[in-house]
Amino acid sequence: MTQVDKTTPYGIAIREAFQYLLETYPEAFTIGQGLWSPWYVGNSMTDLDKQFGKDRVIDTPVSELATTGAALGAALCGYRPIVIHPRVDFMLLATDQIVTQAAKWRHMFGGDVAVPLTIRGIINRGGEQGAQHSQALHSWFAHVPGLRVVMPATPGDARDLLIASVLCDDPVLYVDDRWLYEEEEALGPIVELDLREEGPRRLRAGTDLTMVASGYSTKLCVEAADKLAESGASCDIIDLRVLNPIDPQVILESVQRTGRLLVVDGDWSNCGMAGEIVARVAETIPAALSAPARRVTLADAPAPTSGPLERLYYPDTDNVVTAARELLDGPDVRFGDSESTMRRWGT
Amino acid sequence: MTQVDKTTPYGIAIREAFQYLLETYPEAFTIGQGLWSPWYVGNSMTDLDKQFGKDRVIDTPVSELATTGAALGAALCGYRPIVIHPRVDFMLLATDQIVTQAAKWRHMFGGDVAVPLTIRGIINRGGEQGAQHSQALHSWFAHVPGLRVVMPATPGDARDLLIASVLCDDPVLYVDDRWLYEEEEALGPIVELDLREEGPRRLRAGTDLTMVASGYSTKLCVEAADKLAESGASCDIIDLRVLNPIDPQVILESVQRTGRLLVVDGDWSNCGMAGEIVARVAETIPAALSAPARRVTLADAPAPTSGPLERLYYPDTDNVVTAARELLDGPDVRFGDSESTMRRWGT
Amino acid sequence: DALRTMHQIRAAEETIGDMVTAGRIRCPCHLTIGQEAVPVGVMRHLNAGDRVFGAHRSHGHYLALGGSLDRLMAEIQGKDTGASRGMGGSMHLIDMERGLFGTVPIVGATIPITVGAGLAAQMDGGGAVAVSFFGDGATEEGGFHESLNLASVRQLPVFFVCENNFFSSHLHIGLRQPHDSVSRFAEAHRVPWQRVDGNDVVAVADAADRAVTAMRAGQGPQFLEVVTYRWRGHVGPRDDLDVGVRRSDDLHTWKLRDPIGRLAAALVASGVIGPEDSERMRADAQAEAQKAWDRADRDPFPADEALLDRVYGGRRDAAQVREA
Amino acid sequence: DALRTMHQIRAAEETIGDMVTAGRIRCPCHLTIGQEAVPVGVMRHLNAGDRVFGAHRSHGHYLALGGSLDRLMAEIQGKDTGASRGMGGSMHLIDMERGLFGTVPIVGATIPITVGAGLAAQMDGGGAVAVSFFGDGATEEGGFHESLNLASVRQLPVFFVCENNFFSSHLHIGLRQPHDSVSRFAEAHRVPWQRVDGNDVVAVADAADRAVTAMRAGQGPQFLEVVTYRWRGHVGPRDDLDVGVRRSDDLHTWKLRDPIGRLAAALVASGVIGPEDSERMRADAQAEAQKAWDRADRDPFPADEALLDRVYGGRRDAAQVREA
Ligand SMILES: Cc1ncc(C[n+]2csc(CCOP(=O)(O)OP(=O)(O)O)c2C)c(N)n1
Ligand SMILES: Cc1ncc(C[n+]2csc(CCOP(=O)(O)OP(=O)(O)O)c2C)c(N)n1
Ligand SMILES: [Mg+2]
Ligand SMILES: [Mg+2]
Repeated sequence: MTQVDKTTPYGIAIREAFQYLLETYPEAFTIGQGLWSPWYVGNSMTDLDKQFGKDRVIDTPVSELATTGAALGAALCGYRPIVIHPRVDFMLLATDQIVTQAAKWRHMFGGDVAVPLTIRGIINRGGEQGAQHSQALHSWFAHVPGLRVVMPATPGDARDLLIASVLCDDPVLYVDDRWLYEEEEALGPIVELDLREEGPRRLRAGTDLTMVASGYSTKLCVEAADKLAESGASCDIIDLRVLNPIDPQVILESVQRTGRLLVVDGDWSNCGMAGEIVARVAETIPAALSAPARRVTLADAPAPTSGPLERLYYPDTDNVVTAARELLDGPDVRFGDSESTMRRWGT
Repeated sequence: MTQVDKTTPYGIAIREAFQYLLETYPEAFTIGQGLWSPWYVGNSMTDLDKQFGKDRVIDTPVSELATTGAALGAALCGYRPIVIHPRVDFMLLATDQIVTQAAKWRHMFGGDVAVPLTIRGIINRGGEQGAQHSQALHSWFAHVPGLRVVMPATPGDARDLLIASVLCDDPVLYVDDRWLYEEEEALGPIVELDLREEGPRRLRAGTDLTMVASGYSTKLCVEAADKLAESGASCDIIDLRVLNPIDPQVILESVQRTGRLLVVDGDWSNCGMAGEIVARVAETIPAALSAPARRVTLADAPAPTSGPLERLYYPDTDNVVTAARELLDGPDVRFGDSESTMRRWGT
Repeated sequence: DALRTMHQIRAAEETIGDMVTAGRIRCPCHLTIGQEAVPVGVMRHLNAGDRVFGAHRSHGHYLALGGSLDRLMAEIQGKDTGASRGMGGSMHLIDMERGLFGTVPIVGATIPITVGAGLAAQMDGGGAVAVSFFGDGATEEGGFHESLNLASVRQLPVFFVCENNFFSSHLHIGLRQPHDSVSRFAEAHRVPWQRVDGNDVVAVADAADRAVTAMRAGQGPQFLEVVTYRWRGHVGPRDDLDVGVRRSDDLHTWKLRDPIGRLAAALVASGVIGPEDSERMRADAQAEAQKAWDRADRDPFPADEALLDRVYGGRRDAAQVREA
Repeated sequence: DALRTMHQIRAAEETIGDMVTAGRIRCPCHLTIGQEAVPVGVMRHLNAGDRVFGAHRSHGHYLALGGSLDRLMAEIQGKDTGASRGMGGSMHLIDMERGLFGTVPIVGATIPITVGAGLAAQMDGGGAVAVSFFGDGATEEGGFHESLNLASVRQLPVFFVCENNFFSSHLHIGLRQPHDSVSRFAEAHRVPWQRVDGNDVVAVADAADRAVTAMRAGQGPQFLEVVTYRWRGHVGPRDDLDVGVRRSDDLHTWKLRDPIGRLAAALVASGVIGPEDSERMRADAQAEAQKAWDRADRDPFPADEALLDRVYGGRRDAAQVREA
């Protein structure tokens, strides 16, 4: 984007959503660890407590379970709370309230109980923080019926999907990533989206390869696509945005055209979101695949702290480029001798 | 099996494993809710407390997190604890100890720390118990590197894989299913298996269709295969047994031969184990698929209590048969017009 | 009136127990027979706008708030006419109009949720309170302590009511905790507490009155430990004499403290009711419960669509429709 | 000796702080400067066979147990020679030979794990104890309460040591709890407790002696609240004067209670050491820390294979090999 437009960083875009929500909706409030801290959640909520008061921007004891349950209780009473977990890792202490309570409350009580609860789980990893300060696990939560899962990759989505989540009458897990906070985009005016209408979106149109990703992984795909373009490869990039419930149409239509699928995900592979996308294609249009589908995910290990290992652990743009090149240069296996493909792609 | 052999039910086979472990290994003990109860965990641990004493068979307060953490601590000190969660739903309160502690402890501390902890999570569902007494979520735990996940489908595996789990120096989540407790099998003598050598196993050899499942779903596949055999269809049935880490070879070889894949899983679909199996095939030998892969899983909803809805919610043998028939009768799409397949299979 | 409600609760549960025995109920039912004085004593001091949460043993909480007997019986049978439209059964009851905001079987789960209702009440500023009913077993869940601390530090109008019946499933509190009174936790978290005889409806009501009055006056949370005993087993109509060392002797003693019998005797003694009135109430309640059961028996089950239609709000998503 | 160890801890952490400032450390380091008396006072009464667990602020626990300074510096630099072979960094330290069984940054996580070590000690029957170090913030996690109850009801030899420095990250305890002493929780769970000045190493040691002696005698768990203050910020060398109302005044007051200065003065007064000795120890420790840092600086990082090889025990599985 050019120098002249005013652009907004992802972290600030999140703050703008809070600002809008707290100004516009008296029933909106936010609660969680670090909300009275100058640095706890990066630049995404700075001074909201000073602006809207410590009764609508509530910092808490180190009690993830009770804090999340309390937000759920307030939501049942007509409020629209956003509960903040500065790290997904900490949020896991509230698993019961998220998965066994919030996600099931409406269905369990007949379908008419509104649960306008937004849970914001921040992916905060890298920096040699290690295994307990690094987990993403959006694949986990996307697995749970009743829980909507949203993962913005751009400042615009960071702002508008947060607003849409809070205005939704279902529990929503909103997952943002500290690695995206400095990403900039020129934003239009705020739009109140109906989250039920939102789904995967084509970020870039291409013909040779379909790339599917969400959150920070989408950024990797865009960067990789730029590099690949230099060598003449054109990539169709689909940003998932809403991980549960998933609407696969855009993806299927894309693979239909490109015949090649690369899914990039900043979560683990086994039973993860990347595999889910591959499965959606294989159970609907396997014939469209002219090469084996390909996943790029975290290494199958807990996050290490040591710098060199950390660089191996997290996928980067080059990993995506390499995988894409292998896919593009790989043999067309549609009529394939799949023995050799097993050797070739089985690694 | 014939009337004459003495057969052992699944639940009793589990008890035999406990009996063997507590008799043979002084470092083995078990702790969890209901262990001093005459009925809490079905017939799978009856009177172990009377036989081995309340210091090695420990009932606990309603404190899943502390109980699981305590078992982990004892494991670090050289014991081989089996912590019991009478329902997977309750176990979720210990998510942090299982996923962020036990699964990561070895790696996080350099690789040499043994964590001989076995966590037994019992799937206890149906019977109009509803959404909070029904979850399986083995797909969740299989997603986590460092945590081995075992799911026995037969009495023999229920016994020998429990023993293998306890003798393994890594944390293992052992998931058994109350719906299998009355399944009978004639058992040979106990064998101490090395869990690292165990993986998916072919239960039945067939040529037309590959069925992959684990736990109770494997039983559904076997029953469905019998019905299908009547109409002349021959199914290759792969019982997963070990869900993490997964060794897909047996599955790939099978699909290579049959060209048709049906995965049945008693967990939800999105980011679940069924999709993972489909993805493994699609990323290695998509060309082998002569029809779209197919999943049969739980409905995309929390578990209902109402009888009629419960019957819709849980897959049964007929659902498997129907899905298999559609796969077998479906068009060969290898050269397929995949538009129509999208309409046909996209539902 | 309190007497009538206690009779209604007991009669309903005896009918339910009989139906379980008769094999006409599949869903697990946890009976509160013997503990009827607790919900009846507490609810009498609640107003419209107050919000109540319970756990797995909540038929009494539902009925004491004036919940419909028909809808309770229908819910237990999984009928579309049930309190939770057949989606929840005995362990998941709701009646928001009457202030019952939800009961669920995950032990301790509704305690932090109630704290949130207290937070909402504080923000509303209308003097409403949030009430959490839970058992002694629930005090062993960490979330209970987190909740007491959160309500205490923010001075929320949350009424923690612990029905201490000394058992969690098969285990006596003596095998689960170092001491058999749970008020010590309220003390630690600086929540004002009272401990009363849970089989004396008047004592329970007076304690609730004091607590609720203080909360409405903005004095923060309150804790009430009601000491009581369940006559039936942990789940279903059996009496679980197979568990716990002292269970059978205790059961005998506690039946002599029948909350219904005690109130009836007091009312007769003070001439408020005649000697036959209580028995008549019991018989009426019994007949009512049976009628309600039979009516529910003829109600329809939820339509198949309910399974997917009730997961999310509004009509199904594009995504869902495609799934279905 | 206690003085030397306290100097060693402080010097190590000042060096680490400087390296953070110099941008030579990326992994988060939580400094215990100002709280050195706690680990030193407690560890002196531990024997081989006792097991200790800590949290995110555990350099002091590691060093007070005699852990190698070289391996600490190497771990913080992510080197293969580190205490956790470079896999854990500052927040994940272990030295099983010396009894440090693990320190992790999930608040409260090691408390139930320590209860398990206490269970193991009880089964072993050798009179060993398990020690859990945690902060005031950790008492807000439900798992802390579950752990106290479990240790109490089973009378396990678990020593709960709470370093109450009044802060959890940026929040003063007054904003998180209704009262600023955490011993009330031990009282509630019936765990014998003591509360001492955490900046007086002698007071800490005496209290630890009493507690450990009782535990070895089979008298169940013990709780020790040590009141102290951290001089530096929550993480890194800054002093976080930007958080908490009273933080800056308090910091001034607490620096006057320097545990090292107090012990040194006492030893000089009683003629045990000369007036220059403490300063010399400080200088030596300083030099040692710098040397250790430089040595570690030259050590190798783990090989790439470590990423996958250290996930499971023994050689890789068939399954894993195929993945890799
Ligand atoms: C988290 C969780 N753990 C265990 C259970 C199994 N369970 C159901 S009810 C119950 C007993 C609870 O006892 P208490 O809280 O005293 O209630 P009471 O049954 O006495 O009314 C238990 C342990 C559960 N439902 N949820
Ligand atoms: C479960 C969890 N929640 C939140 C955090 C973030 N966090 C890291 S340290 C800390 C403060 C803990 O305070 P305290 O226990 O008093 O230890 P101190 O830092 O004072 O030594 C917090 C909240 C965490 N690491 N884990
Ligand atoms: Mg009870
Ligand atoms: Mg602190």
